Amino acid sequence: MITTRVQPEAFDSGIETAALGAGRHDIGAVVSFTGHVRADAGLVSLSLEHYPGMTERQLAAIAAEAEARWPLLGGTVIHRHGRLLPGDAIVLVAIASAHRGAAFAAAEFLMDWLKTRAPFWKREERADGSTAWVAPRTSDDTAAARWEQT
Amino acid sequence: MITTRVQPEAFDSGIETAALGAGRHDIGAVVSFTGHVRADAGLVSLSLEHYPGMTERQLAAIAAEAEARWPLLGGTVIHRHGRLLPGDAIVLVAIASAHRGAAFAAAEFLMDWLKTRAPFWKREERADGSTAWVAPRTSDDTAAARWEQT
Amino acid sequence: MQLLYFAWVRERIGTGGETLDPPAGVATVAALLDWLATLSPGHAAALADRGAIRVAVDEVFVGPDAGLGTAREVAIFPPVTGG
Amino acid sequence: MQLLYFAWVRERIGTGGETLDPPAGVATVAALLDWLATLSPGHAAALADRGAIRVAVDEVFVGPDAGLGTAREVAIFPPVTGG
Repeated sequence: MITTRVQPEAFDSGIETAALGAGRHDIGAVVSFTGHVRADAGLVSLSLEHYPGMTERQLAAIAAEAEARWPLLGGTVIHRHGRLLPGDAIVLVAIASAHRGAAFAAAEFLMDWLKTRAPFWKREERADGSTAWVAPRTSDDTAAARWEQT
Repeated sequence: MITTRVQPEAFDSGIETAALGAGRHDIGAVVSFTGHVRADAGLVSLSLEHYPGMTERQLAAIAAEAEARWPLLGGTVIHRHGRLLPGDAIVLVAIASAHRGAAFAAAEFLMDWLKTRAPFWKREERADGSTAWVAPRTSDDTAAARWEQT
Repeated sequence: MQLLYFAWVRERIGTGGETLDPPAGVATVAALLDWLATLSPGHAAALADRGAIRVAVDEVFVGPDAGLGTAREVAIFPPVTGG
Repeated sequence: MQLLYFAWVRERIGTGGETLDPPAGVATVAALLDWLATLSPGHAAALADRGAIRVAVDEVFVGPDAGLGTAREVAIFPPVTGG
């Protein structure tokens, strides 16, 4: 029910999100999250490497987990790879549900798990010509840990 | 910085949301919430009455509160009034920030406060010709209470 | 004083608003509601369940103990259900 | 066994992958990393900080104690940073 895609191509968050609700009268809430490349500290480009095969498998597993946890009525997850420029959209998570609580929670959950469990790696290219692999953020691990079931 | 609008006209969530990030390189996260009319239990239409003047004032106050609580880089809140049909969008909250945590939190906060502090009233028209004013939901009060500062 | 009524309060009173001059002793929101309820059967029906009544004075939500002071506009309505 | 390397692990080893036949005694992920680190200075540099190394066996994340069993594909990489 949640569609997942891994692609180098750009996507249109508005069109993807609107498609979830088209012709439906049971959806009361649509939440979408779009992540963009920020031009922090002289960033020129961001290149995303991924693990073909496992990436698709992990995205499908994360989506299935969200569907098991919340009563959802549709969803789309798109994650780009390749070279992106400041302002470009990297990732979309759009979720439809009858009520807003489930839609917000599932969208946040998917983003937190994408950040910590999907095999993507970001390399920054800076204005001085240097490149550096992005280090994982502790705050992402903390955010993901919220969803651990005890 | 957060624009608020109260209007009878339809809006396009995708266009409104995309406008927040256009030409910006400092925005890393855009969260949008769109609320739609659900056709529960034979609902034919939903009419929203509001308190002109106070509605605009309350929306501006709620938006200012969100800006004070989180580091936001833009936002749009649109709430419709008048007669709406199943599937129609009622409300949009779109928020831009550097990071996803602030964007998700501010969007949820704005929706919770809109539900409990903006002077709108919904009347349902049903297939049997009857009409009924929608009763407030306890869950909305509970959600709004999350944000009370102690 | 300008009174405004919304949703089923408006329907039960039968008008969206009226201009009234409350007696001098009516100094709080609760006292105003008590006085309004005496004006007609419609007013009485609209205001019978005080737990379901909310009030804004000059576009600001207030509780029943709030003073009316120099209020120009008092709006009376059920709990809000927007969003 | 098909080895895959990503991000700076790939860069330090100097290839995105290689087919290797570990010795019979190499039965766990930790033992595999120990053995790989002996293959070249690049392998040693890539695997020096084991706390910064993550492993997937046949596309499933595993810890250092995981057995290799009949693994066909082992991927070695830094902590992920997508999203």
